[in-house]
Amino acid sequence: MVAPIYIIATLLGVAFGLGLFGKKMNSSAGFLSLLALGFASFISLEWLAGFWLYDRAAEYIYTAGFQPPFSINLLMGKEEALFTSLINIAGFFGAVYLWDKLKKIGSNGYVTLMGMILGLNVIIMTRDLFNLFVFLEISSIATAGLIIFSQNLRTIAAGFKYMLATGIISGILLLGIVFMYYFTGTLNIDDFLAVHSLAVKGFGVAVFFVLIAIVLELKPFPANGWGLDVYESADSGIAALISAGTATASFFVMYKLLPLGTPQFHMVLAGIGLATFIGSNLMGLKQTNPNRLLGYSSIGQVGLLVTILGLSEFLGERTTFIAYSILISHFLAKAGLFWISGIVKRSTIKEWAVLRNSRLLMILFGVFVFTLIGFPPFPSFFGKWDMMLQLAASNQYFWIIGVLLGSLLEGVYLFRWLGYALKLDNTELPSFEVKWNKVLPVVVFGAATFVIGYFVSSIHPYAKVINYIPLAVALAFVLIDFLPAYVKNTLAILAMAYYYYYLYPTLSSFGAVFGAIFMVGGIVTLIAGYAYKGQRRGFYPFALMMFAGLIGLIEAKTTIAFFYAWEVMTVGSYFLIIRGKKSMPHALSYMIFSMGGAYLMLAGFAIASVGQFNLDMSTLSHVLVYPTWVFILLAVGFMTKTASLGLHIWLPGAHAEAETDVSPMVSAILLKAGVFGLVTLFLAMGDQLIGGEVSVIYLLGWLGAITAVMGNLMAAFQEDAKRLLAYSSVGVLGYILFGLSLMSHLGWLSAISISVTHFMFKALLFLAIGGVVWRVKTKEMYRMGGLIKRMPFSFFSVLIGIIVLAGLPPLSGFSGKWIFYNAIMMKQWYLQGALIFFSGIVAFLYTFRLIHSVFLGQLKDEHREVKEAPFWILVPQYLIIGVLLFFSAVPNSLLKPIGKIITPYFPVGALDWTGQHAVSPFGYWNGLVIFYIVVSIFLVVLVWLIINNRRAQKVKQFNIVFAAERPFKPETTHYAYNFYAHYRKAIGILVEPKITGWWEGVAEWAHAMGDKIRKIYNGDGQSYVIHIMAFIVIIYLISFGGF
Amino acid sequence: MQLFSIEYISLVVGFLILLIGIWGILTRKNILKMVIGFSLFDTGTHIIIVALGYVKNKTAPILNQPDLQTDTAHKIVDPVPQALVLTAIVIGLGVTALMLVYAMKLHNEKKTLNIQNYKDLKW
Amino acid sequence: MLRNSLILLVLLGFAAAIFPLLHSYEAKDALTGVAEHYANYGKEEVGAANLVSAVVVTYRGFDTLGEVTILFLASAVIGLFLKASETYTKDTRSVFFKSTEILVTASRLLVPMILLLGVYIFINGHLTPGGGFQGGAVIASAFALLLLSRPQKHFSHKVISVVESISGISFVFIGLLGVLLAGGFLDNHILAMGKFGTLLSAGAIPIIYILIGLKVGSELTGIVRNLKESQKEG
Amino acid sequence: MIYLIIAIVLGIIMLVAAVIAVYNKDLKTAIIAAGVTSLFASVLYVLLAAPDVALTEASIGSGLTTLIFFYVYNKIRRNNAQE
Repeated sequence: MVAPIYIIATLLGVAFGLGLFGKKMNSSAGFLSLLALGFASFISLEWLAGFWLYDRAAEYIYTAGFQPPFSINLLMGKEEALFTSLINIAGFFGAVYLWDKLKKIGSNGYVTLMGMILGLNVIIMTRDLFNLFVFLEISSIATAGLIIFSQNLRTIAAGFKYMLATGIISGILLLGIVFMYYFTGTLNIDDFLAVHSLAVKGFGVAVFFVLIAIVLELKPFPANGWGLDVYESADSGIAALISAGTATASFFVMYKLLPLGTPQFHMVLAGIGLATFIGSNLMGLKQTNPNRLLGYSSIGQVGLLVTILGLSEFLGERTTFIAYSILISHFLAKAGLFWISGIVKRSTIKEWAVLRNSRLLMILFGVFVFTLIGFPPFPSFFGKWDMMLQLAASNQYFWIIGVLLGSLLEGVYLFRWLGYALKLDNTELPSFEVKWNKVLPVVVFGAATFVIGYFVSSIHPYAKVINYIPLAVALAFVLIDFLPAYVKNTLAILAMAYYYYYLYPTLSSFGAVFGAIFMVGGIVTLIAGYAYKGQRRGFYPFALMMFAGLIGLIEAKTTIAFFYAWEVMTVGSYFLIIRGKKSMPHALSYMIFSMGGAYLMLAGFAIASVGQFNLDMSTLSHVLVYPTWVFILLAVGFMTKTASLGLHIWLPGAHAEAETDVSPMVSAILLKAGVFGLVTLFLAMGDQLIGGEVSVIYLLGWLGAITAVMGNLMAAFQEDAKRLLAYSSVGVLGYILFGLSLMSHLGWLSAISISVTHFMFKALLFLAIGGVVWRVKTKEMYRMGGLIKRMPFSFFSVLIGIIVLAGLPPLSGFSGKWIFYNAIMMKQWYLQGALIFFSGIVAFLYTFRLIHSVFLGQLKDEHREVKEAPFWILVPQYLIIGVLLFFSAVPNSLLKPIGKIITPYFPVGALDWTGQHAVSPFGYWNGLVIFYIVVSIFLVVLVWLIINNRRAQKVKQFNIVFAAERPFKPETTHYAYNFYAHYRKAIGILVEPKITGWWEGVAEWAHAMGDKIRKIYNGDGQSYVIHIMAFIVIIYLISFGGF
Repeated sequence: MQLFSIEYISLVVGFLILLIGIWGILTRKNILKMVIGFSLFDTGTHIIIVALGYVKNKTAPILNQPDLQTDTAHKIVDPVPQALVLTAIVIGLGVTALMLVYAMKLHNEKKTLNIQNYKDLKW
Repeated sequence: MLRNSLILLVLLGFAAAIFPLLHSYEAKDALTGVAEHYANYGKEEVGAANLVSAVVVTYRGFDTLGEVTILFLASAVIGLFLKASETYTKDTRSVFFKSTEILVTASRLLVPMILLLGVYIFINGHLTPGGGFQGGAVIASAFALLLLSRPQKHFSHKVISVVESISGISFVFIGLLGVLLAGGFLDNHILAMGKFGTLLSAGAIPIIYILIGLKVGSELTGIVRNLKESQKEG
Repeated sequence: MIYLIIAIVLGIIMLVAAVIAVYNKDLKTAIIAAGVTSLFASVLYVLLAAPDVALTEASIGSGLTTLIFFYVYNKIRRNNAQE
């Protein structure tokens, strides 16, 4: 073990010695500095390893040969080792990143950088308060120097503001320290902690000044304008150092001095932190400068960390885990993002589309964004989870709401930015220079997020049982992304098939049903992937990630595993959705709704875990506190995925704009994750009453019924074929929600069987229509027509699909409906039943429109040579058709097993099966007979039509009488445009996008708020100092009971 | 508490100078004036610190007289605040010098010393 | 005006916040805490007659190292600030006033004396008031005077930074010797304690103060020099 | 008692100088006033039995700081004159 004093001696010695280096020796000066920083990193990492692996005891470093408090002492403990490691690594890689710049500046540059790192090291290790002050000054002077590495008006002005602010802050700190000395006769922190109970009013005030100065160093809202200017103007490499280095060290100082504060001050601290977290992220919404945006995010994250410290009484022994996992995530991600920003060198986030020039940086950018927000598998995920659980356990709901709200706001702008980078149209993409010394640090930090994420999960008492294999497989596809698409497609199918084979014996009950939908469905839709040529980069990792998440949901035994899988699925599906050409805004709204839903779920799981001894899923069935709230939170969380009315606005765009084979994945398969969640929830918790009176499930029943009607109505008025299908999914999911809400055997039977058939017909329709769109290059139905002649196979698929969809006999949709109406009659929900019935009629309208406008009528001129849809897109369709026909002919092959699964939960009212003959209290139904009858009728009609075919008049394109269209201005005169104009007149008022408007209003309001608040940062350095002073006064008044 | 004692007067004067300094920082538009305010703020703090270390009727902590070398704790003023002030003064010089150089450079950029003309970065 | 009233309000609030500190001040009649220890044992432990020096250089020697570093950094930052964008020109104009014959002669006489005073101050730092910082500042002011009186005089940046570097490294090295030979970083017992109250006493304190004096002197001179050399724009 | 009176006088001078430093329109006077504050503070330190601090304040606080102020002030003035 190298003594920690050598960190200081090395950095200082080298810094002092650089004066001996002439101008021509800049390179050797640089190498020497790197060596020093590397050696410092080595020492601290060695200590960290010692503490971690060999359980060493913490060691004090005494200076001057005297015991504290008589001389200054330093401490190297586990925490100090961790934090100095972070600082030194940031310093080392920061220096690598800044290599060119430093070389140009010369030895003074290296000196400044090392001075900063040295200062931060000491403020972490020191146990002497005045020493802390001295080295804080060192780091802030060094920071002021680093800021002006690139000298222009902006950096100089920012640096001056920074100096003013830190000057005032350190003056106040000094005042506090000296009075603390005056009252106690010591400067040693450990001594202060011992005399804490000494309750002289003056001492309390002195401590307050010390603490408030440290709080101000952490840039609390709103006294932080100076910090933002620094982040915006400084070189990205410097901003990375400040964000990862200074903020980390200042946080540790707060952590170290925290016990000095009274419990009351801790609450004030938590309030400051939360205000900072929410305030910063709100203001970030309107920000377009990437570095300033990162500054807002950085300040916000530090605010979150301060909240954690302030709430440490409630978080208990998990405080450290929570704080560190979030801190390390922030450390890695923020440094990485600033570094990437320095490579990209664009001044608005809209220009970040250039990032597409570098696949590697794009991936890393995504990794950092997800790390920052707290998605799995990154460390902050576990931190946030534990934080919510601990807060719920201590009844701190206010803080739960605040933290989740802030996180959501942060997600909005980060994902908007990611979306811009991934998708925003940018006609000219000038490449940017990529130097190895700039990329290396980013890569290292990116890789570290995964390693540390894995490490954190392995020390988490519950996270270690999560099955990481599917996710690992998905990530492995990143490595083989260079292979041709068909190879990866085969591998993906094999992987899924193997995993299903392995998983199948363990599946039972609803897991088996949804497992089949997720995995068999996944395999079937993946087959369509063979239609893609080339490499199809970036598709397979995320497709498999989504499926990994879905599998995880079924496998989940604990709530954390469930939530983990849910988030994995969300990440995967987000990337699938955003692949579409115009998907950017839709992917963003998908992500925001998903995050919102996920946070509600997180809150729900957190409250559900209160007073429980473990996190098993079964704990949901005996929730001890606020069960109604748990139920509502979870249900709403799940319904963001099932797109129930009010939460559906992300769906149409996301599904419609997605790629041909992605639409069925996200529409037919992904939505069922929400259904699975609801099934799990309903079974575990049963019904809950609001205020002891109103049944939640009853309300959900209404919601389902209304969703069904509205979804179908909106589908009927769409011009875009894929959007029509998307809205139809909203409607069908409404049926499912309604069916589940019936809470009866038949209700569930229909809901589950509709889930299965919806997967099949929606996949079928999306693939078929997707195939058509693939060929005709448009989604507008009035631009199609007559395609039956060119695409008969697709036509047949759509025909079968809509028959099932509309619930017509003979196909299996009908069985669902028949059971459905039986169930409604039994429950006597007549009003809702009427709505459902009405929505069934509306479904006819849009299904008719779909097949009529696309396949019947006149073939467009430009489509005369159009080919049938690609073979590989047809293959899965006909597989599905085969299964559908089988289920229709032999309905009990589907219904009976499902019934069996349901019976243990809902024994009453099961169907009575005799062969294909089912009997319910309201009648009987024989699928096979109906199938035969309807097929016979159909055949008779078909034969009649064929016989009469020769008598039909062939209509030419320009025969206006028959074709009923004019060839130009198609959207106004085409008969298929605004097909249901009359209905729209009658009931169009219902489908006005009021809900969309409402959400947009919310978004606008939030943005306007953020815009307004950020006006306090008027750019005047003096105002910033006034903010600081006012902040001190206000916090003083709050802390000492003035208010 | 003795209001009319040298240390108490120093303390009050220190606080007032500190407040005058802050007032200067907060209200003067001229950057150099702000730096002057800052240096007053420093001076005030230093006076306070030294005053805190003063013990009535005791001598400086320099043991050059033999009689000071026994029972010293009752004969000298507190050396610690003085040591701290030494450090603080030097730090203050560093910070002030740096601020002044910043001010100079700012002036080079826009030929004005009014802090309100440097609002290029905001929001 | 509204702004100023608000600021006044804030300032009054701040004054009210620090008032309890003032209010709870009580005159002491003897030293307590660490100061008592320093007073009673400083003589044996450190051996410096000037207890402030004992505290500054030994007990809180680590702070002093930091302090030197701050000046060093400030000087480095100013150097990089003023150097990066400007080319050197030898500006022969004086900063304040025209250089006159009298001034030149006076400075010729004064500068060596002031330098000597500086050296005296830091060599005797452990015995009398003053020490490395004060001595260093005095030395720097001698050079500043030189610059004032003879603006055409050009100090070699090289010499300043070599002095600065060597004294800095030696400081760190002496600190490390404390780890190796005595009780810890910057322990002054690496040298004999000598007879209390004489020049060669208090172990390494005189050496350290000489180094600090040289270092502070060269750093401050560097700052002044940099300010002068950047006259191109100014 | 004589010390007390000296201290009061010093305090009043320092406060006046500080107010001048903040309020005087002429920068040169302001800088000198700030230096005066600092210089009288060093006298006060002697009264407070802190000769070390007094020496430091005199040489650094009022000496070098004022010198640097003037350096910068002159540069800025000259810079303005060049326009």
